[in-house]
Amino acid sequence: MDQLVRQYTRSPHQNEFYSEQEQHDLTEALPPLSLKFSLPPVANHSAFLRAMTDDHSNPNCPIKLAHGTTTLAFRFQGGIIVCTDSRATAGNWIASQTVKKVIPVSRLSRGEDKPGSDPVPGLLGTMAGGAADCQYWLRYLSQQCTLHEIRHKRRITVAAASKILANLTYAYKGYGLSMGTMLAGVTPQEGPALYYIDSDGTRLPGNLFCVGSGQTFAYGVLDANYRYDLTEEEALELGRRSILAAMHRDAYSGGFINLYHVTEAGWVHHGFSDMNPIFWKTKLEKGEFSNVTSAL
Amino acid sequence: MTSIGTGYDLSNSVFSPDGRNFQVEYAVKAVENGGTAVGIRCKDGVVLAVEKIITSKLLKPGANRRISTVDRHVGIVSAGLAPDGRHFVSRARDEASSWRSVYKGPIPISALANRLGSYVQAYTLYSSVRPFGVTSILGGWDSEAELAVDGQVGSGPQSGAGGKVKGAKSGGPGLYMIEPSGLYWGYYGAATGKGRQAAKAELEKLDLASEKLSLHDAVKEAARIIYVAHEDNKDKEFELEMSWISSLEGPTKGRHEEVPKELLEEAERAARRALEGDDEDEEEGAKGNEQMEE
Amino acid sequence: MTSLIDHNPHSNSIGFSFSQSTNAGTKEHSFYPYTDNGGSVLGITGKDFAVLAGDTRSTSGYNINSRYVPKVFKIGGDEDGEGAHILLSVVGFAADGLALKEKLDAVVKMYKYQHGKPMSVRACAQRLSTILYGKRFFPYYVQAILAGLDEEGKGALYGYDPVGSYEREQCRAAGAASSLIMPLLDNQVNLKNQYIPGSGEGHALEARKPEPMPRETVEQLVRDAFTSAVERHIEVGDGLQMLVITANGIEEIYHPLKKD
Amino acid sequence: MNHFPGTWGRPRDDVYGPYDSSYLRSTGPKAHTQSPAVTGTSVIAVKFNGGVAIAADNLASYGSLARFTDVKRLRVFGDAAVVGFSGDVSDMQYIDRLLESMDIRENYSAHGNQLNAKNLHTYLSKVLYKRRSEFNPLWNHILVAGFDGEKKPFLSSADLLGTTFSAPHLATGFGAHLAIPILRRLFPEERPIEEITKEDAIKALKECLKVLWYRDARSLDKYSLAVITQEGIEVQEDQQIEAQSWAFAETIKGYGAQTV
Amino acid sequence: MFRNNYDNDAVTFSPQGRIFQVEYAQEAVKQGSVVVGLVNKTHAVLVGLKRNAEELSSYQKKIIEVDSHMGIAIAGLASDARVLSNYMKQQCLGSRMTYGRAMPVDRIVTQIADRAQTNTQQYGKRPYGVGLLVAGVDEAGPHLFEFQPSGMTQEMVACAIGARSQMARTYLERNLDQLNDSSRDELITHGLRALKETLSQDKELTVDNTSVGVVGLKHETGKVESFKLYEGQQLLPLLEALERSDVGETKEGETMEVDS
Repeated sequence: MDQLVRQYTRSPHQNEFYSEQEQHDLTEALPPLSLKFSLPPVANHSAFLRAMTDDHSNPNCPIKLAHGTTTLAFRFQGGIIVCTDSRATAGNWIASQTVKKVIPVSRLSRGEDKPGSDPVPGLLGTMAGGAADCQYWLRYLSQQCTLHEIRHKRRITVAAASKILANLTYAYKGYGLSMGTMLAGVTPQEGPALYYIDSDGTRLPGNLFCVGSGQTFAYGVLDANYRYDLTEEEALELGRRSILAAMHRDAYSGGFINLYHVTEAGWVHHGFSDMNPIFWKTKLEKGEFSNVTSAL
Repeated sequence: MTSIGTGYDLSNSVFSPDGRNFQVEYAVKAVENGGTAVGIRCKDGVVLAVEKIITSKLLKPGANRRISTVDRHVGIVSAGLAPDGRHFVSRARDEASSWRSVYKGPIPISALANRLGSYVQAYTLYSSVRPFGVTSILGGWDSEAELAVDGQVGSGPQSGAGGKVKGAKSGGPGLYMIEPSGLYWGYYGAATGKGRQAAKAELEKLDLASEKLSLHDAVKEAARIIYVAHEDNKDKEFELEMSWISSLEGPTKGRHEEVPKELLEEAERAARRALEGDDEDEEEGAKGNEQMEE
Repeated sequence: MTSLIDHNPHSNSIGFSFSQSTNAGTKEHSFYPYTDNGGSVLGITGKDFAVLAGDTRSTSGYNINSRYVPKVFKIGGDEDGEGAHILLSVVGFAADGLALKEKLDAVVKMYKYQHGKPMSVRACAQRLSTILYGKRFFPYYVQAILAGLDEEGKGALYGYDPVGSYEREQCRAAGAASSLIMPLLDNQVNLKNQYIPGSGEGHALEARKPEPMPRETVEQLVRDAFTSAVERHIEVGDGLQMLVITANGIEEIYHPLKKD
Repeated sequence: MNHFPGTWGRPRDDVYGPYDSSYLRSTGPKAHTQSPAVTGTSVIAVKFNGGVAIAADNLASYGSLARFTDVKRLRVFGDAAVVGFSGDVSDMQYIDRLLESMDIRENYSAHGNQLNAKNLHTYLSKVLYKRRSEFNPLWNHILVAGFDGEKKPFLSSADLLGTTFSAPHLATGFGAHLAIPILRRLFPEERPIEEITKEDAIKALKECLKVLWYRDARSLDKYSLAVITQEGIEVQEDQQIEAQSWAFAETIKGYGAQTV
Repeated sequence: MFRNNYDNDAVTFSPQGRIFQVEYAQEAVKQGSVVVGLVNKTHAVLVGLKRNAEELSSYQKKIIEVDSHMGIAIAGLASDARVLSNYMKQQCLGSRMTYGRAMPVDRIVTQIADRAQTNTQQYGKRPYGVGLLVAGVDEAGPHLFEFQPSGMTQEMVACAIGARSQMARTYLERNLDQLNDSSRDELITHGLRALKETLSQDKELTVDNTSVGVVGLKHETGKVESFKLYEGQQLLPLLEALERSDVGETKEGETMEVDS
């Protein structure tokens, strides 16, 4: 009988508009973070996406996505330093100079990132590659982390959180996502833990990572001066200096230096500071960047 | 009743030892409680009429329609459970629309009756559903108009669409009644609902088979028959609703439409007169009709 | 739709001449699903207001389709925009923009019906981001700007990329002439590279700090930005539609622009 | 994802294959089933005081072949609107069937709440947009003429991508290049439509059709013209372009009969 | 107790042609607290009595906005009402998105009625246990529909459903003549008085236990006056108006007594 009722024929004409399910999806207000993505109805959808959005292969591609660039993080005896620039580019266009590339994870109600001395519990994620990819997936991750906290009554480990993210990116491998992110956190089980996850599905634990188009410049400074037993003061300065090098030499990096220190109590924000005065201070007071003239 | 307590009447799709499907018979009972509905088929059109019992003073007058349009050229009126009637109409609309999408033309009334008969019959076959609690009268006019070429690309063959023979007869009225069992017949005059016996008696007097009755007269007869059928139920007030479908040359141009207000009121007046005066006034009523025709 | 057609007893035997969407994936495609309808939009916030403005020209290629196609929409109101408390501007492919606007509008309305209160701008901004990201692999060809008043009654403005990365900002320009307008805003609103005269010598010069601007100044700035952009960009012109949202509601202002 | 600094974050050729720009092509060799076969050319329409006039010629071309010379590209919807089609004729027939089934559905009950031209345009643009999102476009550019909910003359357009815009006068296809300038000259957009009489509008359309017949190789000198006013819809089919003068062609090389 | 064999499911007719399950579902409606609906030439009003489970618990929701032109009042199972109201909200939004028009009231009522009917004809489903009063405006003016679990819907001039609703209906029938020509405010007062009739001796209408929903057409413009829900303190002026009219009524009665 069900067969018969289902056979309830509406002619194809009448179905030219939304089905009940589609209508439901359209107006459903509840689950905003989902894994439901519409794909272009072509045989090779990632090639289509690339043709539309790859601003490097084709600078005239129609849809230019915002990309974030240089980020770095490293472990040291006092926790983890996370430091980024703040520039987002869409093709050659600087889409923004004020991007917050450090994204708090495992706290759903994200407050405004005001610099303050009180540590805020949680992990930090960084944004390099597609800005939207990072924002979306890190938000998705923080939802999962919060659920984990609620279910298991303790904070998620960085290892577990990074695995969730890596599983996701691996599932979408080949779809055309672009993200290189680091997860940093200090948990009682792990101590300071730092993972690198990218859109190929790679997941690596490590001492230090630089990610993004300015990574080589940052690595140069960071590798040269890195020691595990840096003091907090030294570590913050090293993070700042490494990003400064990348901002100086990499055209896709610039803007403000965004600096965080993660400890077991949580993360502390050490400013979102304009690179320009810092650059001149570094040059004039320390005598670095001697390639640049300081004459006005 | 012999059926009760036998256990054979508790489920659809079960025969009793004497070969009856009691659930279907019970569904017919639901129909017999509904307001009377009649349909009259005449040479130049079809009239549908229904008696709507006013159950509450709070009902909005004239608003709750019981006759539905299925396609431009078809209407349906049902007696019985009104929600079932709507389900039935909705299916009819789907069938008509599906026919159009396949054959690019209006569904013939006979084909629609056939499909709906099958549909209703299917609801007597399974224990997971119940039969329809309605008997529906289906009236329409098979259009004799030439079908426009789809989307009007090209004008088609010059001698009539599809090379049709000139003067060949096509089109015409159709009136069918579909019962809860899925059974359907074509009719000249059909009646169902509470007052069906009286209505049928009146319909038989009209000699519809000879196709002498005009559409305008049929409207008046239909109104009168509803009034006659209502006699047994006099304590309740009712509203008369009527619709009609004429040929392309007729007043509705092949479409199913409500009977215009003036004509409806005139028919009601005539019906009341006919009832009050009974025999002697019947002539007067007939006179009225003649005047109307002029 | 697919399942319904499959059950249609006639569609198999007859076979329509037009293709059904059921067997997508095997077709060849030369079809390009986007176009650019030009135009520019711009938003600036103040202490207790936000301004969102756009030109009203619609182009395709070198053709001017129409001189009045608004790009700034009210979100969450009835048909006339009555009761709306959020503004959205979309620029790029107009049909995508309209689809996006309607989707967001539906979401905001549903939110109100279900929660009995209007959606906050912050929540709406996040929701818009996820809507955009839902089309990550078949993006909306739009740059969106969302504006409203935040919980404290301050002007709030969010800028988006086509797939939903977003940021709260003081001001943002998007669309064809964004490269003409944004530098002006950097200079006039964010006071980039402006220093307080006499505050120091050489690198010790103190930078000027951006402060919220009064509404008259902002409106004048918006007009200046567009009249200038019209001079130098072919896809911008005809009219300037400016929507100002304050605690008292939304005000719409129209200024003619050059029609050449 | 590419990790090489210069192209950091972009797709890698060995994963995604080489960059394929064929997706970007909006025009090109017609080797695919996705492009139109039998097509109609321009539709033009003008609003006037108390109504809208719309016209299209009666030709459907198969490439350069004038295939059907008696095609009615203006379709009447109920007593509310006229839809003018340019583009693929089979898709036009499909939309025509769509309109018919919708008209029947709308008339199930005869008590108010009929779709007006504006509603119809909204619906058609959604259908077009949905089909473009399925990469299975209805290859048409349509104009919808009629009245909106406030009984004001309504004229709006929708194309195969779902882009919509409206203006006091509109033209599709070649008409966008040839007719629009004429119409803009006759009826500048600043001029209120109340100053345009029905006769002005019809005369202008006839003028435009003539110019199109002179210059558009895919046009015909037989046309249909519909006028929508509050009184109803008048459709004149099988009209002939009058007072043709080909004198201008004699001096144009390659146009007339010159051999050198 | 006599065990009725024919009332186990909704797919069995009794020998009299009744479906007991459906009739039982109608009883569930009578368990719900009373709601009243009424219309005049321009407005439709819903009035509901809210119950609270205990002294300290909150009051249930009786009136729900479905779209800016429509609202419903419920009596019976609230969860069934939620399912139906969500469906209605979606359909109304869908109509706005697809056609750009408000859903005509009779259509949405027919749609939910069809859903309800399906539940009475198939095994494994149960009829909805809720009755609705649907009030809305469309092109044809204000409407009030009664919806019953059987799938029966009727357009009414005034109606009351729920516990002790007979008193309200009696009041409405007595005052039927006045309703049509009453003003918006008078109509609300009539609704409240009908509601008051149903109260038991010791009960009063208060700002806590009353809900009022109004939708209509604005007098001057004929445009839709969006659905407005009055709850809590917003009710004060309405209840005061009720009191004043009560006083007026009794005074009139008194003077008449004196006269006689």
